[in-house]
Parts: sequence; structure tokens; C-alpha cells
Amino acid sequence: MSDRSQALPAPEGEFVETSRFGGLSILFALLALVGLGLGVVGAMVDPAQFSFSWLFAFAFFFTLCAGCFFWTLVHHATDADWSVVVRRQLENIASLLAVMAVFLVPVLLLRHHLYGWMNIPPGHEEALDVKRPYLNWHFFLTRAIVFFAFFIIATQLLRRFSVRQDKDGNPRFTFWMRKLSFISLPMFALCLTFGACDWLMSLNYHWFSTMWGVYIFAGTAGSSMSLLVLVITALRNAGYLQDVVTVEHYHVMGKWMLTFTVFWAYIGFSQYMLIWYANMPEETQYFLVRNTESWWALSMLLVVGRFFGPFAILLMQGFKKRPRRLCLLAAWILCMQLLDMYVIVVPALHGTGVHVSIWDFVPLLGMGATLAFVYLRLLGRTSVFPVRDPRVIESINYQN
Amino acid sequence: MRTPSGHTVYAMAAEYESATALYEAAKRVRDAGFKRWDVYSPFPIHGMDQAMGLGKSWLSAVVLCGGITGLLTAAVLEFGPSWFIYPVIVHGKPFDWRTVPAFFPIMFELTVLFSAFAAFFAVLIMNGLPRWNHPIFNWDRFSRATNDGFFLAIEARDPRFTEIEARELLESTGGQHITIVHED
Amino acid sequence: MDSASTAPGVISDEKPLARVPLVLNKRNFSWLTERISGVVEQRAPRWWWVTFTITATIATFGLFCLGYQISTGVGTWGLNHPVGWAWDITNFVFWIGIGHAGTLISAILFLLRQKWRTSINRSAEAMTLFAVMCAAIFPGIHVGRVWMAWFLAPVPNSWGVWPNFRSPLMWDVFAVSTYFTVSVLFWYTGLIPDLATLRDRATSKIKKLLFGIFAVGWRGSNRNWRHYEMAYLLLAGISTPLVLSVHSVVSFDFATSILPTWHTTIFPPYFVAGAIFGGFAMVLTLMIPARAIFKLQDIITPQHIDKMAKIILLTGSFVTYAYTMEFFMAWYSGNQYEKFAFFNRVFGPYWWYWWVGMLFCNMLSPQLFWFKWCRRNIYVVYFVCMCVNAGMWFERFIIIVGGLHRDFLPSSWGMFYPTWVDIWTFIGTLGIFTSLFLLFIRFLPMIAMSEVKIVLPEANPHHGPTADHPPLVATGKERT
Amino acid sequence: MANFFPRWTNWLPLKVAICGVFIVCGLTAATWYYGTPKYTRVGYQPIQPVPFPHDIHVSQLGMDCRYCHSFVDVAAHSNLPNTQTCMNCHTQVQKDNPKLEPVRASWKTGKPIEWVQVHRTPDYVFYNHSAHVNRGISCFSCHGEINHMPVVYHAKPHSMAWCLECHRHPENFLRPDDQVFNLDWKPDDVKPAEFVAKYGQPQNVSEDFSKKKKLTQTEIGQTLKERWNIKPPINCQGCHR
Repeated sequence: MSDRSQALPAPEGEFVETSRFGGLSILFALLALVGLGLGVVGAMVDPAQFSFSWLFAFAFFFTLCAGCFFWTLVHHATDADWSVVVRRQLENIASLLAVMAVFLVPVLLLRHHLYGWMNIPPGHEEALDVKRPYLNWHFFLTRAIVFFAFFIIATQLLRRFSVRQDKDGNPRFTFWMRKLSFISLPMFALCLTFGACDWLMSLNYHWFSTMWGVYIFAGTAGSSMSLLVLVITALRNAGYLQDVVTVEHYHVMGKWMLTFTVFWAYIGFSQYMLIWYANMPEETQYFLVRNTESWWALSMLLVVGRFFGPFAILLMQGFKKRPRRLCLLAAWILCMQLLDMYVIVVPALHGTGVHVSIWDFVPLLGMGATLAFVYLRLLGRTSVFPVRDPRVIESINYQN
Repeated sequence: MRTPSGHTVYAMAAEYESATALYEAAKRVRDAGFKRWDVYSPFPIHGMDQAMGLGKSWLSAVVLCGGITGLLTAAVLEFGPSWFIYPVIVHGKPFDWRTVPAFFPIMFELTVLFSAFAAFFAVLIMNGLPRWNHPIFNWDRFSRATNDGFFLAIEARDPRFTEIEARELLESTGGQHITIVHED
Repeated sequence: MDSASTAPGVISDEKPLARVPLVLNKRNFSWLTERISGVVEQRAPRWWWVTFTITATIATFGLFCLGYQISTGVGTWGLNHPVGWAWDITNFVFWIGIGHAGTLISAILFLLRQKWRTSINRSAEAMTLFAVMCAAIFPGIHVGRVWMAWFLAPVPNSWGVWPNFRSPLMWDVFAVSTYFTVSVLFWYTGLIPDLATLRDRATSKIKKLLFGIFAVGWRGSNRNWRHYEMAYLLLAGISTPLVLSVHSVVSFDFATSILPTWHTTIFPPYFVAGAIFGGFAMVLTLMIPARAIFKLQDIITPQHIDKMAKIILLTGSFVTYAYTMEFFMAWYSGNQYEKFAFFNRVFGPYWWYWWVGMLFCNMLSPQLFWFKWCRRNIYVVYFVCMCVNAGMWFERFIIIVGGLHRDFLPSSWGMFYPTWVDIWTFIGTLGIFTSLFLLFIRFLPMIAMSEVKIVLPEANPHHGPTADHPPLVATGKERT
Repeated sequence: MANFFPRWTNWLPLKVAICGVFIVCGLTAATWYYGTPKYTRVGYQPIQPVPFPHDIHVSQLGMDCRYCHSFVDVAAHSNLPNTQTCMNCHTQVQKDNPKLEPVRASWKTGKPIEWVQVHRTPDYVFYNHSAHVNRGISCFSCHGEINHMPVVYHAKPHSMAWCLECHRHPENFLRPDDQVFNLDWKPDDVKPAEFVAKYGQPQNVSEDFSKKKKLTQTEIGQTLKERWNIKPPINCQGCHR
């Protein structure tokens, strides 16, 4: 029990002085231009490699943004109190899904390099023909539009309600957001699952796993919580949220990181073990590529680095209460999420072993810088936490 | 220490009217420098550990040891027979280290089992339980400690204990029914 | 959940946002003690004897069936080629699933700081134990020669044979026995303070002796509470992955095989969600009558039922998601056996199990809980719970028998017909379960008194205006 | 409320715990030892209708095992001799010995002698005598020093673990095929030069066995194992068909 006296936020909230980050914004804008410009070059020079590199970067950033969207939904659906103070940042990052929709366009343009099934005319392969009603270009495109339409509408609405509540503190918005979240949760599950099936699983159209959506979700939720820790700490280091976000909130975020580290391992292990155990060729081909040659080392690194390491560290209670250390681990988990996406996407191209290309980095740079730029723009527009949320006092004084 | 009637004194005890009163009293007793004393309540009171000046329980270390023991037990139990004593290829699975995915479930279960036993026995042993006979039970009012009563007892073993000082301290913190509890 | 810090200024005109107290009508500590201990201390009411007589009779007949099956052999059951597993494993999975809700309430909700769990966790944990006991019967007896069951234990022996640790059935042995042991430890640890309460209230010598022994001399000392809380937290912490693992391991029994409809990677989380789904339905099935009979409405409030209904909705929706993924992937895989198996599930000879059990009971009926008035209406809640109880049994049956009765070779196709021994063994376990639960509510406190007391506002020394904790005032209370 | 429990009960948990440790350890050890009988039927020595002394017939008179157990090297089952086999000699020798009365009675009535079976393999175990005997496993390996037994008793455990000892490491038991029925054979009896000339030696051994003074059992066994390509089954269906 800390004997902290009550912390009361100023009624108008806490705003980021955008002028302070002007330089950073310009830097990100430049980097984004360079990255995306080089990307165009890459798509011309080496379209096969570049398309996989782009998809890999897309998958990474998409899961991060979608994860923040998920946490917003969970916050509202469970009427949670601790997460009120960090919710605005979740909403900001989730809003970036609109940018991700733009970044999907190159995937669609480069589809013939990515998805083998797009190039095979009907009648050539029976195994594919039975899937044609699902795996065909028009339906693929329709689905992508539907998924992103949902993501964009829901995230924008949630953020808008939340921002409007900053003005008058009307609890009506809380109910709206809660209702919207309840409806969104099943939609989210379906969109994420089938998005993961479309964009990642169908890289190998022979392969399938009923767990796939859950697996992608597990990585999504855990890594976006890590991202949240980083973002919140960055804001605190810049002097914001000082009296609002406390060690107790870090403790909770650390616990969620631990939870999803374990959950990711549970889902990943179950999926691997069942396929390994039954040993059916149509399923093992996925792991066969990723567990042999030089891919084996990366797969093992993923097992150790995404589960065993973070698990052992996060188990310690003291660790979760030290923001600086927790940040290091959060960054590490983000790297592991990056690796996870790499091991999912790139072996579809380089089945014989790891082959790192310069084009793997360009889309990461371009996409990351663009997202950071947009994020900084969003950040300045509102208070850094939902200042008149009815539960904000509870949240600030949250005790584990 | 004995009373005039020849009984050994166990403690000076008082009853408090609420959890809050007990909490405040505990802070006073802590600050007065007593070491051998305790508070009794029908439920754990939030923040009382700090109010009494107690640190974090190190029971978790015992449980960690229990868990590691369980993990090792499972590893020996599985690798021993499957690798050395009874190596047989069943449903095409090798019997060397590559079969380890199939061993994880039992490793996990035994880790949990041993941790749970460690937690259970550690909490009993660290609390000195089972202990069916205790001087504090000699106090009639104490039966409410498991119902709605809040008690504080300063033991006579405490080096700072004097009857007068203890009684004054308890009185000044709002203790009621202050009494001497006998050993027998 | 800390209602004390909610500012009254903001919430007064918006009632739904106020945290509803977990114990209604401002009850105090001694009222809780009286009311909960009273259930144990009063004479057994007449309905108790009537119900207990009925359930004990059923249980006895179930035990007779067990004896008959053990002494005569598994031939007394209806299973045969190609359905080699049938009611036995269905019942096993059904019961072990029921157990999961108890651990979820006691451990996972504890870790999630859901304080409303305190009103229901004790009885849910007891239910877990009894359900696991019922579950353990079936794998024990389905091996045929029960007296050889010790082969499963890794004991040095004169055959030089060791259990195959790579077998999912072996994992089951470890998972279920660990689950039972840990649940007992967790349950008993939680019981100790309440046993001490009963000990201190006991009037007869025999009660003083028995409650006294099992209360292990608990005094409620804070030095003890300190370790006790840590132990309870850690037990909750290790029970949480345990409860996930148990039903995952049960699902491995099926999913490691290559049988269509069994071999699918989503089985582990799907089984866990299904278990919690069915378990919560069973908790509500038992708690709704109990709270009415023992007048515990102030402790088990509509809010509790509402929250449990939400969990049923959540897990039911995940189960629906898993069903959907199974069907989709069966089609997407292009594997004709897989496709046929799922087609057969819906339109085959066991079609009505799917339409009634899985579709109506498991997928559709919990969707009622999207609506608040459904969650608040006891009769609707009870109806859905009954649907789910039945639906989850049907689900396991259709997974097992539905997967087996159509072999790869049409010449091996067959049907399964239960015998009276099959049926009465299952009904018998229902009797055993209910009898044990009735005994539990007679002899032990069915609500965790020491834990419910914590959620009362006056249990928190920082509640109310004290010197260093003045009441909190909200910002943003001015409305435009 | 006074103390309900007397003070001595406080020591009870410790006492119970200490006793409990001993009891549990004792029970475990006892179950392990008696519950899983490693020495299955060892020492079993039933009273036979005729006390047939193997030591006299084999060691003193030098009879071969196969004279009586005549199918041991050609059939899965090793037969007990019928009365006629006994009477081949006992119409001449010891023809009035009262101990042989049951044999003579059987000879007259044609009703077989009811020998009590000593070595009994369960019906779910498929054991082929000829397969073992023809590949260098001596009678001694399973039946012990039967040539020195006045009355036959069960000398070895015949548990599955015991079978597996040999099936996993047959080199510890194999002997030259002409010594299978010589129950007194010792590895020292082997003359290395002759042995190597007849059977060769293991492939990946650099040492020349024929130059050695003596060969150990393992060396002999390894040679024979490779020579005869012996790979005893250690999977379940090797014996449980």
C-alpha cells in the first residue's frame, strides 16, 4: 500500500506540446519518404523478394495495431478500471489501422509474387480447385475490404467517442463504447482470423491449421501490450502522464505480458505438437521448412526468446514494477514478434534456408516511420489520457 | 512473568472495534518498537503487513524450489525410462531428445504438482501449524477473532514488554477489554 | 473494483456506472458469519433428506453398475467395433470439463482481481472436486481389468516395462491426478479460516473436535495471514495454467490421432473453453437453487449471476468460433475424409445430436445472454444452463462416437447403442455428484466467509475518511 | 473459550509426520519388493510323481538333454519324455526300484505320468525353444544348473524384465552352437584359435582374438551375435503375438 496522497488530474487534461516533437516528426516524415521511395525501387528491381519483405513488415505492424484495438475492446467490454489511463494511447495506435489499409495495397498489387494460387489457372490442380470458392482473387479482395472497413470504422468510432468524452465527461459515451466493443469483439475475432488465413496462411495453399487465427492473435495481444509499455514509458520520459500512470499500472501491464507470453507458448506448442505427433504430410510441410536447414536456428530462437526467456524474467514480481527494465523486455518481445512474422512469411520464398535481403529492411523502415509520423500527429490532438472518463480516478489510484 | 495468582503471562491483549482501528493501532505498536506481537482478524487486512512492519513473505522462494524439483523429477522420470531403461520406438517417435515435445505435458504437470505441495506445506510449516493448543485461545472473547472481532496481543516474551507500558499503549490506541492472557 | 474511490459526484445521476456492492443491504461481518455458518449448524431440513435419499439411491445403483461392469467385463457396455470409445470417455470428458469452472472461479478470477468470485468460489471448488472424482471413475474402469490400472504408474517392476510417456493417455493420468490433488490443496487451504470460524462457534464436543482438528489451530493472526495470502496467490497462480493444461491434455487424447474430426489443432483451447462453458452452467445450476433455499440472495446477487452469464456467453462464443473453424478448415483442407466426417456430423445418422446439442444448446442458446434482461431473468438463465449442460454432453458424444462410427472403410461402418449399464453408470455418477454436493453444503461452509468479508467496504482500513486518506473528488464532474 | 485441545497435541503433528515418513517409505519399499515380484517362482520345487534325478542322468551317466526332451531343437515346445522313453532303459536298469512304480504302472495302463510342470510360460507369451537353442542359447541360461539338480526347481525368475536382459544384450549369453547342451561350459573352455577359425571375430575389433589366451563371454558373444546376425526382438509383438 503506497501512501501516495490522492492524485487529481487537471480538468482539461494533459496535452503534448506538438512543437517539442516537430523535429522528430520531420525526421519520421523523411525516413518514411526514403523508406517508401526505396520500396518503389525494390518493387521494380526485385519484386519477388520485395513482396515477401513487404508482407513481413505489413504483418508485423498490422498485428501491433490490431492488438491495441483488441485491448481497447477488452477494456470496454470488461468495464476495466486500471486501463483507463493508458487507453488513449491504445486508441491512437489502433487508429493507425487506417494507415495499414493503405499499406495493404502493395500486397494486393504484388499478389502474383506472394500467393502461388493466384497464378494457377483452374483445372490444373485438384487440391486447389476445391478451395477456389474461397481462394480466388475477387473474394480475396472483397474480404480485405470488409476486414479493413470494419477495423477502420470501429477504431475511429471508439476514438471519437473517447475524445468527445474528454470535453464533457458524459457517461453516455462509456455506454456507447461498451456496446460498440461488445459487437466488435466477435467481428474482431473473425476479421483477424480470416485476415491471418488470407494474408499469411494462404502463402502455402496446401497447408492449413484450425489454430492459425488463435496463434496469430496470441502474438498480436502480447506484442501490442509490450508496445504499449514502450509508448507509455516514452511519454513518461518526455514528462507526461507522470502523476497518472504509476508503478501499479506497469505491474498490470507486466502481468499481461506474462499472460500472453504463456498463452503464445501454449498455442504455439499445441499447434506444433499436434502436427508433429500426427505426422501427416499435408500438415508437417509447414514446420518441415521452418525446422530444417538454417531456419531451424531461427525457430529455436523464437521458442527460447519468445517464451522461455521472457517467461522466466516476467515471473519475478519486482521486475514488473521497474519500468526501465520492463521496457527492455518489451522491446525484446517486439523483436521476437518481428522474428515470428519473419519465420511465418519469408520461408515461403526461401524454403531452403535463411536468406536475408536488403529489401527486408526497407519496408520496415518505410512503414514504421510512416506509422510513427501519423501517431505523433494523433498524439498532439487530444489529451494523453481520457481525462473525464468516469473511472479515471479509480484508474489513477489503482492498487494491485 | 507471572501474575500474583501464579499463572504465567502470555500476553497483554486488547480488542478493537474495526479493521481501521486495528490498522491504526498496529502502526502505533510497530513504532513503539515491539517485536513479539501480533494482530488477529477474521480476514487478512489490506496493508496490515506494512502497518506491522513485516516484509514480503518469502514463501514464493520455497514454491520455486518445489517447482524446480518437480521439473527435474519429471525429466528424470521420462528421460530415464525412455532413453536408457526401456528405449522402444512407439508410433514412430524417436527415443532421444527429439521426442521432447511429447514430454512437456508431464514435465509441466509435475512442476505444478510439486509447487502446489510446496506451497501447501510451506504455509503450514512457516505458520507453525497445525498447533491446536495456543494460549490466546484461553481468552474468552477471542472466539470472535474468526467472526467479527479484531484483536491485538503484545507477548510477554518481548524484551520491551512491561505490563504497565503495554496496557498504556493499548489503551491509548483505543483498545477495549484490555486483559492479560495466561499461558495455562 | 475499488468502489471506495469512485467519486459520488459523477456517478450519482448515472446509476449503471456505479460499482454495485458485492454484498447487498449493507450486511456486516457477523451477519455473514451467522448466515453462512447457519446453513451448516441448523438441523438438516426435510427437503435435504428427501433429495439426499433420492440421489444416494441413484448413486448406489451407479456403484452397483460399476461393480457389475468390473466383475463381468467391458462387454456389459455397448461399445464395439468400430465405436471403441463411447459413453465412458464421453462421460469422462463431460465431468472433467464440469470441474474446470471451479478452478477458473477460484484461481483465474482471483488473479484477475474479480472480487465477485468470493461469493461462489467455495462451492464451485467443491463442485470441481466432485466432478473430477466422477470423471476419474471412467478412465479407471474403461481399461477393463481395473486391478491392472497400476501399470500406469511409473513403478519399477518385474516386467521391465515402463509406461510410454509419449502417450497422451499417460499425460491424462498425470494431468487428472495433478488436477485433483492441486484442487484439493487449494480448496482445503481456502477452507482453513472458515473451519476455524465453525470451530469457534461449535457447541457440541464432536464438532469442536472435528472442526478443531481440520482448522489446524488457525488463529487469524496477521503473521499467519501474510504467508497464507502468499500461498493462496501462488496456488492460484499455478492452478491457472494447470486448468488450461488439463483439458488441453484431454483434447490431446483425440487430437494427436489422425482420425477426421479428432485431429485438429484448435482442440486444446476449444476444449478448455468448452469445459469452462459447461462448468459455469453447472455452477449456476447448483447455485441458483442453493441461494434461494438458504436465502443467500444478499451474497450471491443478481450481479453475480449476470457476470457468470457473461462468461458463459464468452466461452460459448469461443466454442462457436471453434466449431466454425473446424467446419471451414475441413472444407478448406480439401481432404475428402475430413469433409465427409463433418458432413456426416450434420446430416449423418447422429444428425440430431448436432442440431440439438451443438447447434441449439451450445451455439444458439447462450447468445440470449447478449441481452441484459436475459441475464437478469433467473428462469432464462436456468434454461440456458440446462441447455448447455446437455449440449456439452452431446458435444463430447458426437466428437467421440461421431468420429468413430464411420470408419475409413465403409465395410466397417457401424452404430453405437448404449446398454442399460452404460446409461445407469452415467446416471449413477450424476447421483454421486449430487450426493457429494449435498453432503458438502450440510457439513462445510458453502461460501468462503473470510473472503466475502474482505469485499465489504469496512474491511479496508483505508475506506472512509481517515486522517491520511481524505475522500477523493472527481474532476470532470461539471457537465456542459 | 478455553483451549479445547490439551497442550500435548501441539507435538502431535511432528510425531505423526515422522512416523508417517517411515510408514510411507516402508510401504513403498514393501510394495516395490513384494508387489512386483522380481523373483517370480524362483525356488519352486514341486513334488513330482517320480523324483527324477537330473544330476544322476546327466552328470553321472552323461545323457544328452535331447534324449528325453527330444523336440527341443526342432519345435517351439520342449516336450517332456513319455513313459516309453523312460522304459527304454528302465526295462533293463533299476527295473525293481520302488520309486519307479508310477512309471511301470503307466507303462502297463498306457496312462501318462502326471508330471508337475515347473517352468510355465503364460499363454500370452510366444516362446520358441528351437529358435533359442539353435542360436547358441543354452538350456542353462533359462533353467540354471539343471544337470546338478536332484529334483528340478525353478532357478531363474522368468519375468519379462529377465527375458529382456538377454534380448537387449544377447552377447552376454551366447555360446558356440556345439556347447548349447553342455551345461557346464565356461567361456574359459573356448580355445581362441579354433574359435576364430570357426566363427571369425567381430568386425570393428582391432585386436586379433586368435592370439589371445582366453576369450571372455562378451567377446565370444559379440562374435557369435555378428556371425549369426542375431537381433532379438525387443518390441512387444516379438513375444506377444
